[in-house]
Formats: sequence, structure tokens, C-alpha cells
Amino acid sequence: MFYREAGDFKTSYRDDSQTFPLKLDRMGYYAALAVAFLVVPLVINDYWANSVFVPFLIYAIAALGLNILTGYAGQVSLGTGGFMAVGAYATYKLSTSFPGISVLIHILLAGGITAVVGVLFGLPSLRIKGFYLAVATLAAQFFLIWLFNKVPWFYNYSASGQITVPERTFLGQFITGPQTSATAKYLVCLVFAVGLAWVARNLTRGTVGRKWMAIRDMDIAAEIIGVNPLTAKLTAFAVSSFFIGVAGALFFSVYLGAAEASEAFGINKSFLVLFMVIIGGLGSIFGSFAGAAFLVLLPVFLKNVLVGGMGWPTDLAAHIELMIVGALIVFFLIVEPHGLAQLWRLTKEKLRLWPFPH
Amino acid sequence: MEQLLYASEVVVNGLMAGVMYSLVALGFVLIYKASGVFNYAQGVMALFAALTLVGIQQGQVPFAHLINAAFGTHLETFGWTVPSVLAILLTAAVMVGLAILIEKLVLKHLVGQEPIILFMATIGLAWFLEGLGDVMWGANVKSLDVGIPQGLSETVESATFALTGYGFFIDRLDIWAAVVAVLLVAALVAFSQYTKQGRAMRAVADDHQAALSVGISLRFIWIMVWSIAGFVALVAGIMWGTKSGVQFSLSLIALKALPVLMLGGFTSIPGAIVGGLIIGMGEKLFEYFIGPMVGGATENWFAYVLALVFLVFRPQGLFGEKIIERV
Amino acid sequence: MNAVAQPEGDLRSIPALLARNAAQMGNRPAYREKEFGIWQSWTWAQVQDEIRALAMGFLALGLNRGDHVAIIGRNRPAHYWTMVAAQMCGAVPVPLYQDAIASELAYVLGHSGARFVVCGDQEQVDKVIEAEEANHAVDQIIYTDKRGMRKYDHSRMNWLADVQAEGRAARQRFEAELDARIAEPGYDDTCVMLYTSGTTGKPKGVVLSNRNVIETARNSARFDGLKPGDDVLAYLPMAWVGDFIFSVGQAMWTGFCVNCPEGAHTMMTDLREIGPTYFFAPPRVFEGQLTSVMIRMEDAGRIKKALFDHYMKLARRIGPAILDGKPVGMVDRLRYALGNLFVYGPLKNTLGFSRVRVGYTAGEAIGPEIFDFYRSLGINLKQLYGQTEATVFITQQPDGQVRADTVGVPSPGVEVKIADNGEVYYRSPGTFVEYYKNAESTASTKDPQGWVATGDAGFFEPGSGHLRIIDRAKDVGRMADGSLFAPKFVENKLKFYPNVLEAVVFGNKRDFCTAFINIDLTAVGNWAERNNVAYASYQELAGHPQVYAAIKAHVEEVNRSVAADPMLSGCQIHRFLVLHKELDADDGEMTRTRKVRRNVVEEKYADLIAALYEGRDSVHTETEVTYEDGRKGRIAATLRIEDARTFPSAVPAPEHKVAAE
Amino acid sequence: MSMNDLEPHLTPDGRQIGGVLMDMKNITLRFGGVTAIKDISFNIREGEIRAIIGPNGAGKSSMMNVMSGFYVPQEGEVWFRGAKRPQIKPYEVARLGIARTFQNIALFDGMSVLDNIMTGRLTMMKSNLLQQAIWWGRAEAEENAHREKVEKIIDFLEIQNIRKTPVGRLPYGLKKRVELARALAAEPKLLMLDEPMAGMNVEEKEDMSRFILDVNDEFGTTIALIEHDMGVVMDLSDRVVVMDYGRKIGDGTPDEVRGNQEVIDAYLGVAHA
Amino acid sequence: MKLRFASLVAGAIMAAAPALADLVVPNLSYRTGPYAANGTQYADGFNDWFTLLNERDGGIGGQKIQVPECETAYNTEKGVECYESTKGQGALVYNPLSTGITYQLIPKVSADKIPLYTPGYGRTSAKDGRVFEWVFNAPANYWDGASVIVKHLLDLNGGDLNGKKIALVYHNSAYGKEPIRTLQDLSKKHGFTLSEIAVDPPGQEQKSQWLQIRREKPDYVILYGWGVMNQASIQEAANIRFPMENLIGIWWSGSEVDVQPAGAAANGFKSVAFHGAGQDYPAYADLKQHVIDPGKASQGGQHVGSVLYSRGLYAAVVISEAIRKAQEMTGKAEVTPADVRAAFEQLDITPARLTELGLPDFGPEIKMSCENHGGSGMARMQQWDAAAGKWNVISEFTEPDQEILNPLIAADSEAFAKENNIQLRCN
Repeated sequence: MFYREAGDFKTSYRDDSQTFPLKLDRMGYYAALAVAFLVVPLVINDYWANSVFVPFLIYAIAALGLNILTGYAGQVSLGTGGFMAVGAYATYKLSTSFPGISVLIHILLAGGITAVVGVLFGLPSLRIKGFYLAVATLAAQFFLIWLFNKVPWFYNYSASGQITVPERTFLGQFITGPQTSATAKYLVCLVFAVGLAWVARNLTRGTVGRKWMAIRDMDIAAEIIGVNPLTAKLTAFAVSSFFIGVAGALFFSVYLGAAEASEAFGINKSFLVLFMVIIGGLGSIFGSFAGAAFLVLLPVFLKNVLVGGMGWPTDLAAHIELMIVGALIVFFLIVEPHGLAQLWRLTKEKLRLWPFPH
Repeated sequence: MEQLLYASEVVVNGLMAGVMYSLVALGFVLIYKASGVFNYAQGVMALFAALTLVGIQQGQVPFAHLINAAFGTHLETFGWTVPSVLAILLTAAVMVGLAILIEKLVLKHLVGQEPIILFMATIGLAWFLEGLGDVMWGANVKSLDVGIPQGLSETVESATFALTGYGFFIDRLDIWAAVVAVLLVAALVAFSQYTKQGRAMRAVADDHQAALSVGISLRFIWIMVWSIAGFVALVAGIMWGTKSGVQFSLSLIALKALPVLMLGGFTSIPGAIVGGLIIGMGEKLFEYFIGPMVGGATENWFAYVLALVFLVFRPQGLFGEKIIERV
Repeated sequence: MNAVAQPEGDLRSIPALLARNAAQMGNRPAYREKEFGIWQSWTWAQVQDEIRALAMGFLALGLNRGDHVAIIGRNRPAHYWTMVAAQMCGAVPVPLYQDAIASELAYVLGHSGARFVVCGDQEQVDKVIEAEEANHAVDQIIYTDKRGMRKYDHSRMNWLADVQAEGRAARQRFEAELDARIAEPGYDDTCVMLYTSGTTGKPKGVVLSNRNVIETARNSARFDGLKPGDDVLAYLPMAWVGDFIFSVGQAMWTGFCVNCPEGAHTMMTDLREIGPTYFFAPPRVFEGQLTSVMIRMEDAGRIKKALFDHYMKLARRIGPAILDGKPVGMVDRLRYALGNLFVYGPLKNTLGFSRVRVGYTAGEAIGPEIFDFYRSLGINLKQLYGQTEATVFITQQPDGQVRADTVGVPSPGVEVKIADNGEVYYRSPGTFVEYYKNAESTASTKDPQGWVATGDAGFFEPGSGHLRIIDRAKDVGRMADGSLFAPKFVENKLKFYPNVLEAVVFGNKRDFCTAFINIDLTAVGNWAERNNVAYASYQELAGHPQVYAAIKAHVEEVNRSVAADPMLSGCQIHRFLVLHKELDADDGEMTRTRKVRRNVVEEKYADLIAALYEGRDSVHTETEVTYEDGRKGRIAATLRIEDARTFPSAVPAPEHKVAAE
Repeated sequence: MSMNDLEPHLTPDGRQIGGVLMDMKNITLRFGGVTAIKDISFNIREGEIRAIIGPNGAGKSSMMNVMSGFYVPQEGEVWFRGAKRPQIKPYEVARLGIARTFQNIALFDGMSVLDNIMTGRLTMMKSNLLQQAIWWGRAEAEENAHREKVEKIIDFLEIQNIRKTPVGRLPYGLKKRVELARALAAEPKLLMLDEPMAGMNVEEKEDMSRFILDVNDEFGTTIALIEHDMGVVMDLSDRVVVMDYGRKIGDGTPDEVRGNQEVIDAYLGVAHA
Repeated sequence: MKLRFASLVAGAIMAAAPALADLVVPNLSYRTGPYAANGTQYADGFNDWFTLLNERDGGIGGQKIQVPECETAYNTEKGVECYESTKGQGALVYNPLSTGITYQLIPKVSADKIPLYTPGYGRTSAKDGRVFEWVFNAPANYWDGASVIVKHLLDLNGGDLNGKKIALVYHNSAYGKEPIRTLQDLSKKHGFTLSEIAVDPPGQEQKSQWLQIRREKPDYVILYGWGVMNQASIQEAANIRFPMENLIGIWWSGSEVDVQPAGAAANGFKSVAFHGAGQDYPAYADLKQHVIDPGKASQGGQHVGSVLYSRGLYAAVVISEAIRKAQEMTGKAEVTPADVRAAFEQLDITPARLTELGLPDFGPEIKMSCENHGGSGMARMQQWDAAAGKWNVISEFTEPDQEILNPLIAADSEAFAKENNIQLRCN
């Protein structure tokens, strides 16, 4: 309906393959970015940052990472929580060992460390496929959590095994620790989320992305046309784990501030992120964001409606919330198994065809 | 010598624990085999079955909490208790009803979807059932007693003591579980071999299209399989509920069944049993011998690592069907 | 206007215009072509370089002054460039219809004596080889697309890119020679030769001078305020004068950008992508689009449909007024703006007309419904009247004075007069030089004073001063009772119905009028699909009773409307039949520009006409058809003949005397 | 001209036939107890269209899988471009310049036609992960350069209008064409087509034949094709290998093969039975 | 359409903030998730005490108390969300009943300047008021509990534990690991051997751990479990016939929920406690009259008098006393979180005051100061009587071994201070 595509033509392959080939989409994207960077930071408060925006952005990064692995490369993983923990503990160790270096660099390094760990746990994917692989990645999940719980070196021998983020600043602003303002938290996560989404988009549209998708769609054919399954799968694990590691690092250092492996990065995280990816849409960057938004917002929304709005007892509300979320997930999968991204695509198609039905 | 005896005791106990895992894994296998659905909700079904069983036994008013909250009433129980056998039968009926609902509301609409979508749907189902169970019967810990004895089996202890000079510990519940598991598997085998429905079920498992073309109603088979899986869940729920009370954590036993499945193969009933035994034995041995060196609590991950190592050599699981690659 | 105008500066040839464009707006896009997935673009500077290279290549191949260079292929920048390159070499480009069959080609190649032929692809090369087997006049064949060409004997054959490469390589040798040749032509030297389609007889080569082309281009570009930055889609046959004027003449004059679609089958997509600002199409295209809009809207949901109907009603009421700048109330303007958001905007967007600033339709009469539909959406669609011999423009509609039933006022620099027999005459700077090698025809068409007969009958509408065309002058005849017979007038009215593709009306010197109808397979087929009417072929669908009923209703509607025109009320159709095959250019029933060859039809289907007038209910017939691959076959059918209701003439007498009287 | 004459020569229609490109020497392939291919030798010459025909189950597809390195024969050697091919992974075989299509279309359903064809060029893309991540310089330039090449192929195979369509939505005939495009995109030395015309109607077969001839003609690509339909093959190919029950029962020009009694008995006999 | 949904979401999220109340004490509870059974009872006790104050006394100092409840499901993220969504309502003090959430909140409350009260859980070294200005964990912490248990064992063994074997079965989490260092130091001091046996949460399956215990035959087993792990441990202990009176739980392992599933087999199980249980206190009469009978009890009052209910109630008592104290100190009825913090430091709940409250001998005396945010650390032992279905108190409030604990606390808190650049207070 709103699309005016006539005259929006491409004279180079560069233009033709850009992320938002339609001018209106491009404008929408820039507008969203402008709001995200210029408007939201001005109005955000602790509640919105901590309950909605920061978790949303961090989960979006994790979902992006998992989507690269599962949605693009077709390797189902339930080890997300464990990999997030790697990112978190790596940041903790790095930032306490090298306090002179910016924590932002530590976060990126943590991503790199997670990538290495991810590759290690990705090795079985060369032999194991499908659900077997999904279950196998649980080994990573349980082992990593156990490791971080058991080896005191990881938590600097603190009495309780908790890790607490040291306070760090960037450009004179606190970005970790309790004194961090809502705006700073939000902006740090936003920069990472936008930057990584951009990287994800770049990777998935080029050579690597095609190798991943080829492996996903038909691994044998992919190999016969010259894709080395070893490198393709392992790069997917590496890149995916990098993203998830960064998400874990941010989750710990910017969002929670303190964490304990089994509590913050348990198996539920793995499922949650997988859900985001599926509800959002496998193989879609937008879907990763949409899925994260959906599953971060929905419980908050339901809780506020049921408890805040209708005044139900919290436990009943929580149980009913569980039922609603579960039912909604099933409903969603029935209505649109390809997720919110597909829904969005269809809507866009409809709008582009408007007023025609097809 | 003493170490060896301890080790054998660990092995025996591990095997027994493995049987408990197998009970859960069985439900997975049944459903996966017949409908290709990886049913993550199996654990929650066990919880739901156990909750329902206790609720019926103790004459709880279902949804009491919800009704009280909505109407300001103070309902608790009907004030009667139901004998165990009757309660079990009633619960089985509830599970059949549940299977029908699941087929009608979920599976029917997801025919032909990718496996991962079906898997996700069962997680959604798990969340729903978890919420439903709590809303129906309340979230407090309930003890389940259908007359299965618990605790050290003196017979075994004295027998082994006489034999080796060291009395083995075996939980009577575990012995019961083993017996029940054997009966269950025998019944399942008998059912699938000697009944018309069972043969249809196997036909569907072998080839959906072929089964359809000879006039087997897929929907009926699915309902049947889910009902059987519901019954298996009930059995698992009874065993685990007796062991550690009926409560939320019961649903997490699904996680203990997953490595068993990996190891045994998703499609094999003997695989579920043998896988359970190997996992149970393996994790107990590891925890016993290596655990203390690395700080213990290794069982959760070791089970998976063990299964993983097996898989690397046999990607389709111990008893899974061989994957043949073609172009 | 009789004073001989002089060229502005030394802009007296197309190459001169090109040089100016390259110098003044070298970085502006000049040509685009959808190829390999994107719009390949060339700036004016690049275009000049390409064309010069090509011209030098031609020189290397031995192209002489005065040679004719035939060009046969689809609209591609390279083909336009070969025309200019030929001009640079002092040769005359002769664009030909790409769907011409070998025998037609043989005639024009022989007639023009073309030494060089530029072919689009293997298919055209094959045709050319076949066509000139007899006389071997062609020295060089140059092909643009080299696919499948490897196996050919290349002793007198080259790939266009190779010719260019050769030209570039030979720059040292030919640069001076080329510049000299570019400087040579005068304002009255030949610019291009275009073959008229010829509704009758052999095609005639219309020679147009530089003056004809440049003056016309200048005048018409000023008339509509065309400017650099405008975009035009070049998709009409290159052999047609209009395409030459728009894509070469006006493009070179104003420096706007010519966009070539990827191919015929992607035309609509490409149209949408480019979104031209200046657009030309025959009524057929607009009809086709409207039909497809209506068909697609049939399937729309209830809300969308209601929205569409509501706002289209509004648009019909106030859209044209807003476009013409007439006063419209504030509320209506607001509602129109809403309509623009919900319906018009998206509709124009999907049709590719969002950016159209100036749109023209010509060639045939356009249905008022169709015309108004586009106008009401806010598309500035206008009509013009012209012909090859006039270098297109005779009359055109100025902005704000647009109506469906006239063709506008004389274009700038054009004089128009109506002869006593009603035939329209014109004289203009665009008036052609001559028919090539046909002094006789030249003389019979153009009198010594420079007046050219159009062959159309028409009159100036009193008051507005707009020209109205009724019919071909020679087709206008008399009924047996002496009343006026203007078949085209009625046929056009019939063709305004989406279900009717073609109609041929008979009645000259007869008691009453009858008609052949061709149904539109797209529209009727769609209707059939939605009403579960099964059909296996055009023939079967055409003979379906329900189709007949629908067509009958249309005919009667037309009769009612014809009856309203007192002068022509005798032309009501009394009997008709739906033809068992589509009239086809391959069978010689139509021209390549899809105009019905009335005499051919009359001859070929004499048995049917006889049946119509004999009062029979049905008639059996057998017809020879030509298939796409050139094979011939016969089809047989029994056709039903229907009677249609006629109406008494509504108004007693004509108010003003029409020129044709 | 005898089949043993390996001198380079021009075909009557002007195509250059060169020396031996691939030489299969005494190939034997067994699956468990079943022998799929029994001691078969033949060669493929540069520039020619070489067909392998045979009734269903003759071992044609197995042979193609051996040629593409997907199956490893128990006995025999594969020589390619004058050297013995060591036992390497299928993806390494692809990098030697061997591309193929599949009998049961093996396109990547989740990708567009364009992306599918681009995968044909993966082995030629050199930018590293980091360059791709920031999509700057080499990665983008490379992508666009390859896109241009791919567009030429799209143009060649006349599939412009489905360029951005997900392959899953395409009809069978077009999928086959896309698959051919993907194989062509790799600019292979040897192009192997596994029943390129299976399941096509007459018109589609004609189109596909034209494309195969054009590919061979335009790019001089050596083509090995397996086909069930003997008629099509005879018109297309320069030389034909006939297989039956894992054995080679004929090898030569279409005319020679057509006259071979064993072939007539085994193949045509079966086909007409 | 989309817009409407978004505004609905926004509306609903904003709606979470009720009008500012006079005294707001959020109840971050968990009635769902793996520890729902425990959390529910605690939350009920917490709610009911404030309801009693509102109903009977019209609040504290004439100000009504609002207890907005927020479900955390024992999940840290939800806990953070609850904290953020309630802090804007003017929350005076937080009591999240989760060590995990406590660790999240410690830095946050310090920045937001809201006191955090974590009786019997949370970060042990928060007892050091010099470092943890805003955190209070009186009357006892995990280490106190461990020490009191060991003291009890010393009592049983005539003050000598030399050569004894003690096993610690612990929840493999931050919480479970807390007592390890204390017990290690105590084992050195008293000469007993300590074996640490971890149980991965949730811990339904503890066969190998208890086989190990069966084999090693420790004299005593100390249990630091939570949720289903407690039930499984007690059941397994019973299964291997471990003498139940030698199995001693921390207070989080010593509620009805933990022992009931094992039935009679759990008879004799001991646990340490820092407050009373049961309904034999005068305050319960008031509760019955003002809260339970009128139907105002939280969740219908199913658990009144249970151990966890009593603990929730006790936490509420201490908080309400701190608020009362803050009102006294400032002379205003409307107090700020900072006032409450100051009041906590001055808090002195004497036995007399407890009696006044209708809860004689319900807990130990609490006396806090700037340095000491953890009170005396006193706790007593209780034992389960399965037949009667009740816990019997079997010892007086005992002080832990401060000699061992204080250096540990100082070391941990000072390390924290150093890591976080915190200036020590109270000089």
C-alpha cells in the first residue's frame, strides 16, 4: 500500500544486492535506526532498559548467532546457554585480569574465545546430524556449566562461585557495574546489536552464507559442487558462537552485573533462544530481532495484564502465562511455521501488490 | 577386591537408575517412531500424569485455585480418596483424552512440517501442560503413594552379603521399576506384534505413505500412539513421583532421557532400554571413580558426553536405522 | 510557418546533437538497458564513445556515404547506436520491423538496397540470409547477440562488439575521416528512412531529412516541456516512426534517457522498474493494462474491492478535473488525497505510471472509458494524431485540454486543413522528403505546396478547435440508402469492451451493417475460468453460447450509442458473428502494427459475409492459418450468426455539417 | 573414424575435439555383495559430448558417482587431464573442474535461483571471513564480479525472469535448467549431466537438448551425460557408452552403437519388450 | 493494527506501576518454577504479617503498608525485572529470597540506595557493614548455620570431633558452595575430616552420592539443599538407612516440604533454624482474628505456621521493625529507603520486643551496627517428629564460632571492596 517502487531501479549489482533494495524499506530502516539511537536514549529509564530493551537487544544478538548456525547452516544447537556462559566468564576473567584494557574489547575477545570453544563442540557435527546433533550440543551445555561451577579459577576463587562484573567506563561513562545509567546500558547493547546484525547480514549474503545454506539445504549436493563441509560447518559454529559469546558477555557484564553459571546460563536459555529463532523465523536476520522481541515482551506483557491489570494472584498468573505462551507458540507454529519473518515478508508482499490480491 | 565390589554395586545401581531413564525414553521412542515427532513434552506428560494421579487419589478439586481466585470460593478437596488402582485407570483415561486433544488441536495442523517445527511445537506443548498441571492441581510438592515400597532391599543385601561378604544396596523401588519396565516392554512388544492396531502402528512407523495407501488411518494411529506414550508417561510419573515426590522438577527428567535416546537411537525400543542401562551405568561409574577427582556432580554432562562419543562412531545411535546417503 | 527554419547553431544532424550532449551533459545517463539483471547504463559521453567506435568500425568494413544500413532487432541501445553510427558515416539507417517474415524482409532489403544489415540475434540473421538469397545485395551482416553464431560463415559477418573493437583499434586510421563525414550532412539531407507498414500494397520507404526530425523533435519537446532527467521506455518497434522520434530525435534533442527493456516478456516488469516520466503507448497497451487491473481486482477481498470501487468512483468524478487544474472543492481534494494513498498511488505504482508526467496514446482511437480511467488516476495521458510522413506529429492535446474524442490541436509548426471531401491535410517542417524510389506515390501524396493527404476523414470541432477523426477517408462509404458508413467508428466502440479484441464492420453499399468479432482470450478466458466454463481452444470459447450472449449485449449497447449520433446512426450492427480464429498478421489479415487489412478480410471471409447478409443462422467455413513456425494448416468451423437489436436515431438532424459531407 | 583414433580433429559441424580429458580404467564398484560396475573402461575427450546409456539399473548413475568422486571404486583408476586422480573428497573433485547435475534435482531449496547459481562459483571465491564480515573491498568486488558471470549464464539459459524466485517454487523443467546453470557457473572442464531430460515433455526436452548443444558449442565444454532415453542421446552425442547390468556392452559413435547387435539385444530389446 | 498492539503493550507495561503508596515493601516471590513449593509458603508468611499490621494497627505508625508481589520463578532475570518494575513505586526494602537474585541486586541497590534484607541467605560477607552499606542479613547467614551445626555436633560429642567423618551434601550452586570454606576451616580447627559431595540441581537423582556415603560411612551428613534435592536426599538417606538424627540440614533444608515426602522415614531429621515454627505464639491469635478468619490470608492461609511460612513472617517482622525504627528516628511517618537503611543499622530486636510482638522466643536477639549487618548469627537446632508432623526445638539459640567466621567475612568483603573500589565505612 505504501510502496512506490516505480522508478526505483538498479543500475549496478551493488545496488541490486543491497540489504534493503526498496527505497521505502531503506527509509524505514534509517528511521528505525534514528529512533533507536537518538530518541530512545533520551526517554529510557531503568525499568524499560532492564526489563525490555537491554534483554531484547542481548537476546537478539544471541538469536542472531543461533540463527546463523541453525537457520542458515542447518545445524540445530541446544548449547546456546553454555556458549553464553563462555562469553560471560571470558569477559569476567579478561576484565579482572587486564583492567587496563577497555571492557568493550574484552567483550569482543570473549566472543572470540567462545568461537574457539564453539568450534571445538562443533566438531561432532561432521558426523552427527539433525536431532542427534541437537541433543549432542546439550553435552556442551551441561559440561560448560559444570566446568564454570567446578573450577574456581573461573570465578576467581570467590566464596560463592558468583562472578561480579567490575565497574568499567567508556568515554567517561560507566558501562558496566551498578552505576551504569540506563542509557549507557542501552546504547552499548544497541551498538553491538546493530553492528553484529550488520556483520550477520554481510556474512549471510556472500560466499560463506551460501556455503552454509548449501550445507543446510542439501549437504551432499553442496559437497559435490565444491563446498568443504568441514570448514562450512565449523565456520558456522565459530561465527555463531562468536555472536552468542558476545551476547553472553553483554548479558553478564552490562545487563546482570553478576551471574552464576547454572542459574543465568542454564538449559532454559538454550531453549529460549532457540524459540526466538523459530518464532522469529529461521534464516532471517529480521526474524532474530522479531523473535527476541516477541519472547521478551510477551511475558512482561502478560504478567502486567494478568497481575497488574486483572489483579490475579502471581502464581496463578505465572502458570496461566506459561499456558498462554506455550499455546501461542503452538498456535504460531501452526499458523506460520516459518515465523514472524515470513509473516512480515507476506505482509510486505501484500502491501507491494496492493490493491491487488496477487 | 573391595573396589571391585563397590564398582559392581555402582554398576548394578547404575543399571537400575538406567531403567528409570528408560521409562521416560520409551515414550519418546514410541512417538518418534510412529509420527516422526520428537516429543519434548514427554517429561511434562509424566509430571502431568503424576499430578493428575495424586489429585484424583486425594480427591482434589481441579482448578481449585483458579476457581477460588475467580469466584472467591474456598474449594480444596472433595473430601474423598480414590483407591490407587482406580485412580491409575482414571488417570490413564485422562491421558487418552489428552492424546486426542493433542492430535486434534496440534498435530493435525502440523502434518508435513519440518521435524524441527514439530519439535518446537512439543516444547510449546510442554510449557502449556506445565502451566495447566499447576493450575489444575496446584504447585506444592505432593507425595505419591500407590503402594510401591522404597528403601534398601534386605533380601538383596543379605544375599549379596552371604555371597561376597559385602551387602549390596538396591532400592526396592528400583527393582519394582525394573520389573515394571520389563512388563511394559513385553506388553508393548506383544501389542505391536499380536494386535491389529499394533501392526498398523508398525506399518505407519515403517512407511507413512504405504500405510496410508493400505487404508490405515494415520490420525487414529497417532492418537493411539500418544495415548500409549501418555500411559508410559504415567508409569514413569508413578516411579519418579514415588521416588522424589510429585512436583515441578519431575518434568526435568526429560533431560535425563535425551542422552539415552541419542545412544539408543530415536526409533528403537530395545535401544531405549539398552541406552538407559548404558547411560545409567556409565554415569554412575564415572561419578563414582572420576567424580571425586574433578569435584563431582558430573552425571548431567557425562551422560551426554558418553552418548556423544557413541554417536561419533555411530551417528544414528546404537539401534537406529542406518542412514544411507544417496544422490 | 512557410519560412524555412534554420538549425540552431550547427545542430543540423543527429551526430551533432550527440556531440553537444556529450559535451554539455556528459555525465547524465543517456541509455539504459535491462540486461544481466540490472539496468546497464551509459552516459552521453560513453554513448558518444561507443557510437564513434562503432562508426569507425563501419568505416573499416567499408561503409560508404549514401549506403543504407538496415537494422532489425528489438529495442536495444546498441541498435540505436548503429543508426547514429551509420549517420556519422554518411549512410542512411533503415530500421525494420523485427517480426517481419523473410519475404517481407526480402522486399525492403531489395528496395532500399541496404549494403549493411545489423541483426539483433541469430534468428534475424537467419531471416536476412534467407531473404537475400536471391540477390545477394547485402555486403555485411553485423549481429549484436553472438549466441549460436559461431558456426556461421563469417566471411561477411561480424559481431557488433568486434566491429566496435575494430573501430577502436583503427582510431588512428579513421578518426579524421569520421570527423569529416560527420561534418558533411546538411539540414536537408536524409536522416533516416522508415518503411510504412502499408495497410495496402507494398511498404513504402519514407525518407525523412535532418530538418524533419530535428525540428519536429524540438517543437514537440518544447510543447510538453521535456527535459534532461526524463525517462522514456523504448519498447515499440524501432521501425515505427514514433520510436525513432522519441528514442532518437527527442532523446538527442533534450538529452533525456532512453530505457530499453530486457525483452518483450519482461516489458511490464521493466516498465514498473523504470517508472518512465514520458510514456507512449498505443491504446492496445492501455486496454490490456486496464483489463488486467479489472481481472486482478475481481479476486480481491471484499474490503479491498469496496475501497477500490469507492475511490475509483470518486476518481472518475473529480480526477480528470484535478488533473486539468479545474476548481475542485477542498473536501473532494482531501478525499482524493486519501484515495491516492489507498488506491491511485498503489495502482499507478503497480502499473509503473507513478512518475508519468506526459503520456501519449495514438495510432488508433482509445475508448473513452479507458482514457478516463487513466486520467482519473492522475496520469496525464493525452492523445496525438500523426503519421510517418509527418514525422509523427500532426495534432496533439495541450495539457488541460484533454478529451477522449478528439486528437487535439495542430502541433507547433503544423498547418492542418480539411479538404472538401473531409480528408485531413497537413503541412509542416516534419513533412517527409519523399517516398524512396517512388516518385509517383510521393507526388500523389504530397502536392507541390507541401500539403500532405493523411487519408483520414475528420473535422475541427467548433468551439474548441480540436480535430476529430472519424475514419480512414477511403473506408468512409455510403450505405445503400445513402447514409454515412464509417466502420472504424463503430469498430472502435466495440473494441472498448474488454471482451472484444477486434471487430470488423461491413456495410458499404449495403442495406445494413454486419460485423465480425474477435473475442479477447485473456478477458473472456478469465471470465470462463471464474464461471467454470471449460474450453479447449479459442475456437471453442468463441462459439460458447454464453460468450455469444455477452457479445450480443455489447453490440446492442454500441448500437444504442451509435444511434445517438444522428450522422452515423445508420451504422448500427444488425447481425454479427464471432470469428473462429484471431485475426493474425502472419495470415496477412492485419498489418504488423495490428491494423486490420479490411480488404484482405473481406476477400478471405467472403463466405461468412455472404452468410451474414443471406440471413442464415449459421455457416460452415474452412480457413487456412499460418502457425508460428511458418507451417500452414486449415481449420474448419461452423459459426453461429446472431441478430442484434437496433435503435431508432435519437436526434433528428445534425447540428453542424461535417466535413465529410 | 574409429573410436580409438585419439588425434584432435574437427567435427563436421566445426567443433574441436581434443585429446583425452578423463580416462576411466577398469572400474569396478561393489556395494556389499552387489557388483554395480564390472571392469569398465572408457574415455572422454576434450570438447566432445559423451553419453552413457543403458536400461534402468545398468549402473549408469553409479558410474557417474564414481566419476564425480562420490563413490570410491574398489578397483580401477580414474585419470583426469593426463594424471591419475588420487582418492580425494567430492569437494576436491569439484575443484579440479568437474561439475554435475543430479537425476533427482539437488538444488538448494531455501535459496533463490540467483543464489543457487552463485553457489556454482563458490570454489572460485577467495575473500576471507573477515572481509566478508565487513563487506568491504574484496568481498563486495568479488561478489559483483561473479554476479556478472552468473548473469551471463542466466541470460544464456533464458531464466532471467525467475532470477530472484526461490527455487522451491519453480516447476520441474525450470529446476533442471537452474541446476544446469549452477553446474555451468563453475566453468567446468567436464560437465556431467545425470539424466538431464528425465521427466520432461517433448518441448522441454527439445529446449534442454538445444541448451546442451549450445553449451558444448559456445564454451567448448566437454559433456558427459547419462540418459535413459536413447533417441535424444543419439542426436546429441559424439560417442556413446552402452551399459547393461554393470558391464559395458558397446562404445562408439551413435551409428556404430546403433548397429551393435549386443546393444540391440540388451538395450533396445529390453526397451521394446 | 500494529500501532494499536504496540500501544497496548506499552500501556500494559506502564500499568504495572500502581499509585505511590505510603510504605512499599515489594515481595519478590516465587510460586512457580522448581522451587515453587518453598517460595509459596515463604511469600504467604511475608504477606500475612504486613496484612496483620494493616488490619490490626492500620499499618506502621499510621501508614498503611503496600506489599506488591512480583513473581520471579527463582529466575535472576525475572528477579531483576521485578526489582526494576517495583523500585519506582518507592520500595523501601527488598527481600528476594534467592541468593542468585541477591547477587544481582547488591550492586543495584547500592546504586539505587535501597536497603536489601536477606535473612539466612544471600551473600554472607554482606554482614560486613563497612563494605556492604545497603545490605543486611541478620540474624544468621550460611556460614553461621554451618558453624552452629558443627557446634551442635561438638555438643553431641562432648566437644571433640577429632577423627570424625563429616560429609557435606550440597546443592551445586552459589548457595550450596557457601559453607565449604567455613567447614574446611572448622575441620582444621576441630580435626574432623570433611568430604564434599555435590549434587547438580535440581537433584532428583542422587544415587551415586548416597552410595558414596553408604560406603564412606560418615558420622554426620550436613545437607545444604533446596527444593526437590532435599526430598531426594532425605529419601535416599532413609533408603540406605543412614541414621536420620545424624543428617543435619541447613535451614533451607529443614521445612515440612522437605521431610513430608519421605514420610515416617524422615523421623529424626535435624536442621538448624533461626526462628520458631508452629502456631503456638500469641501473635497467631491476632493473625487468626484479623487475617485468616476474614479470608485475607495470602493464598487462603494453607500454610500458616509452617517453617517456611514462619520464616517469611519473620522477615516481615524484622522489616516492619526497621521501618518502625526509621519512623522513630526521623519522627516522620513517611520514611525513605535511606531512613530504613539507617534504622537497620540501629535495629535492636530484644527478646522483650519479640514478646511484645506476640512472638516470644521466636528468634534470637538482633542487634546491628554500622560494622555488623548480620546480627549475632545465633541459631538453634530443631528435629522432625514425623508422627506428630512437627518440628521440635532441641537446643537454645547458639552463637556461631565467630573466631573462624569473622576473618573469613572480612577477607571476602575486603576483596570485594578492593575489586569495586569501595571505601570502608564506619571508621
